[in-house]
Amino acid sequence: MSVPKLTSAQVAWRAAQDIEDGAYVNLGIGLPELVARFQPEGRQAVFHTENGVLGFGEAPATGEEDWDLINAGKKAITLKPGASFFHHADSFAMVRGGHLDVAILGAYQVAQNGDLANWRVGSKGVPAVGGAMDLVHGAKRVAVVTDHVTKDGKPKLVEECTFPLTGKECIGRVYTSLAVIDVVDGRFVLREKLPEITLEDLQSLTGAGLATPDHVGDLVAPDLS
Amino acid sequence: MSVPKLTSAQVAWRAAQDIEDGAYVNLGIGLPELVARFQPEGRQAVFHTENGVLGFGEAPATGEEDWDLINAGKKAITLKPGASFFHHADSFAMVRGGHLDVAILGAYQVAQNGDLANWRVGSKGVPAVGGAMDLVHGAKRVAVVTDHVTKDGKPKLVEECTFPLTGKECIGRVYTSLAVIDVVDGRFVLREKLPEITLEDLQSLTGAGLATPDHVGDLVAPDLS
Amino acid sequence: MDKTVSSPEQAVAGIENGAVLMIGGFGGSGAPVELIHALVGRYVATGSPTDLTVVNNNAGNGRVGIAAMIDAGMVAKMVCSFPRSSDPRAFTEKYLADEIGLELVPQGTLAERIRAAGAGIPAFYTPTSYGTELAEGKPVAEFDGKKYVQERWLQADVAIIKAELADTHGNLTYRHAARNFSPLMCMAAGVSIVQARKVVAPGEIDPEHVVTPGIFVDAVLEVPKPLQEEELIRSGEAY
Amino acid sequence: MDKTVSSPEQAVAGIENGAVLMIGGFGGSGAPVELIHALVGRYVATGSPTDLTVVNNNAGNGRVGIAAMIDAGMVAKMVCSFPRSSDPRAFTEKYLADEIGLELVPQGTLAERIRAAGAGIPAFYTPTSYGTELAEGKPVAEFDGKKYVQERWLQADVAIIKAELADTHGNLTYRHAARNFSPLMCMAAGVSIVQARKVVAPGEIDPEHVVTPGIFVDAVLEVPKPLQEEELIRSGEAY
Repeated sequence: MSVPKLTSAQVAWRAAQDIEDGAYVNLGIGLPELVARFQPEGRQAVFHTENGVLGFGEAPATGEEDWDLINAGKKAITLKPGASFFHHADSFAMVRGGHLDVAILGAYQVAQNGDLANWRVGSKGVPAVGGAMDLVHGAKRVAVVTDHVTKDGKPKLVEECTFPLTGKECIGRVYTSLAVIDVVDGRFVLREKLPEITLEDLQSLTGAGLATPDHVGDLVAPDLS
Repeated sequence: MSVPKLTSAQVAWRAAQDIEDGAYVNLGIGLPELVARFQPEGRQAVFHTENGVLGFGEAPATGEEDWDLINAGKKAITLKPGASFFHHADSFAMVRGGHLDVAILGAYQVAQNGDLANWRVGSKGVPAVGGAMDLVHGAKRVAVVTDHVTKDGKPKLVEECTFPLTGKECIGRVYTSLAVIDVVDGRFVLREKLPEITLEDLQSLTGAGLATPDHVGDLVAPDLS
Repeated sequence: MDKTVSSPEQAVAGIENGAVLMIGGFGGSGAPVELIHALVGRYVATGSPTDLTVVNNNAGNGRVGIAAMIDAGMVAKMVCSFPRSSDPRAFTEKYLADEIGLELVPQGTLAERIRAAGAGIPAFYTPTSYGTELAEGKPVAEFDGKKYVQERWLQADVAIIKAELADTHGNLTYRHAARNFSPLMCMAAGVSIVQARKVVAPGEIDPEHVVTPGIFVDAVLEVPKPLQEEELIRSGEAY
Repeated sequence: MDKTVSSPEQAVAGIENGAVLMIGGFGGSGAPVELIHALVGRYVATGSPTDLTVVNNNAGNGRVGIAAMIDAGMVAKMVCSFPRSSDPRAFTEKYLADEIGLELVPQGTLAERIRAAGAGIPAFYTPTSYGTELAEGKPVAEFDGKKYVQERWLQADVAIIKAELADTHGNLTYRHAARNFSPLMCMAAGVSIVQARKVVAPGEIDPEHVVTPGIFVDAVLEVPKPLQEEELIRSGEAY
């Protein structure tokens, strides 16, 4: 089945629309990082990175990097006015203490009860967890941005995660390439979907039941290519 | 019985002789504060105060006080080169984490097992504890400076404290107006005594048995009046 | 993204009856006198906020600051380590008349409980107070052969704080030993209200020198020549 | 009261076989390359120190720093949150060959365990990792209706740290995000050994700007033009 879908940039754009002015935000490594590019006009979010910087901005030009000024993904960053440095315990106090307004993470799987698996797909190789397990308990709102299905077409939204968990009952909203879905009382509730896809087709690409309230919005993103 | 005894300044002087060069030291409010005056020539201790200053010096001249620059006793202080400010959690991390070399406190009672009572004598009035309960667990070496007996002649060194405890088994050495006494394996061991007082008289002023090793030194302090 | 407010009255307008209120300062150093007095003024004028639980190392001195709050009758309970200082009359009178509550907490435990709340740590173990009456009723556990007392985080609805510099994002520095509990209280409170001697634009505080990052701060008020509580007490001032 | 030492070799001379060693840095920012290489040099020349447990957020990259320690064979175990970075070959090879141990700790828990050791807190509760395989075997407790995992402090024999400024009393500042775990590690280690870009006289660092007070520092070495690990890795350097 070939279906229309949002690009990664469009998924990130959609997630960015929900970030209020003045919000303190942590973006996971990879796709979530794209969210920073799409802050709506007139709104200013403050970005946190686990290794001890608040208020960082874009990457510097190539050749201009200062490698003591990096984010949690070890990429070079710049500072915005009002930035601050702090040590790791203070940084994770911000996370664990619920001071972040929003954390946006990637996912291997999200279960209908809000469980997230995003750190490990099996028992082989070198395991690595980083700050993911802290971030899922860290923000007032924890959301996921992800393709709706895996590369080989399997659902990422499932009844129960089969991959090792990052956290239990921690995800509130999932922005996918096809839909915006909330986790409410142990089940997925559809908020928006691509107008081009039928409810039936969306359900067939989702590994758990989708509750559909009376109003399901259209998920429409601008052309960002 | 009238006995010779050291002045408060002399007790403080004696305690100061045991503070090594470069030691980080916290001095309790009152008599212990006097210890700072008697640092031996050529040695430099760094003084910590619970409210967040390391490396403070003498009181400023009257009229020169800056009331944002005080110690835990709320007295005005000055800074020495190499001082630093920090918040209360870091200050008590220094204490509780065992980073201080020496803490010197006052006492109502010290028991032969090292229990200390120094914060409250009864159940009347407004109780106040401050940092005493932290300091007794805080330093590599916790010592007491005190008169050997109470104002009405009762022993302060006892078999068991009758006043509410500040901490259990926390005191290593007691500098009194008559003697220097260590706590070793649950009993008092006499290290030094005033040459003018007999062992029998000292024992009669002490509320628990004094073990006397082969060598008991003379407690001799200079005239500091 | 501008956290500045324009008056002490506006700054404290949202504090509700029954709130747990952390107030920065150790003795007079770091006491946010203007904010406290605005709160007392509001109570005197409107009867609100009352029934407050106040967290501070001490319990007020003389007739200003926290002592003025206690005298006014708006404080139901103090949480502190040392409710006796140079002139603790206000608290002592009410305490002995059984008109105010007291939770006595060792100073380091008080600091750590506040930090724990800010850091999302609901409980921790400390050697402090083990075997004393202040540990009665608390869980005890042994680690590596030594006994420790379990302590819980201490959360607050609001913190009111005195800073030296603030930027409009809420990044703060403090002055000397006036730092004390304030950075911890900003972390532990749902809403942190700050008076600063000077409010500057973002970027005017070196990112390396920020003590409290703005994420912990909600409102910033410039009070250019702040009263120093110890000086007020020494000159016998009353609110 | 002068904590300066005169060479990297002298600085690391006291580290013993079997030591638990905390090494500052997050990726290449804050990695004390000169001290690490002096330690590798000592091991290559003398066979000691070996059997080390190394605590760092990562597990080395490329062929310098911690990766060089692992390649040399002196590391028995890594304690870290993310042992995969841009070029984790050294660790990966030994791990897959079962020649090196790994204790995997969530990043925030790692930071808090290190701080706890420095602060005399033997154990604390965190929501992090609850219900995951990294919490298996750890005590769980419920507070206010929510489940938390009990974590223990993480102590070290020695910390080796990169700072920006140091004074001879050991007061430190850091450069940008090179701060990361270093202030915590200085608190948690029995002995903290620091390389600083510049060593100044006491008083030359503003007391308000000190990040790590000297009480947490034992030895200070001036390394005026320190190598930056990320730059070494990007230029393909090997120790």
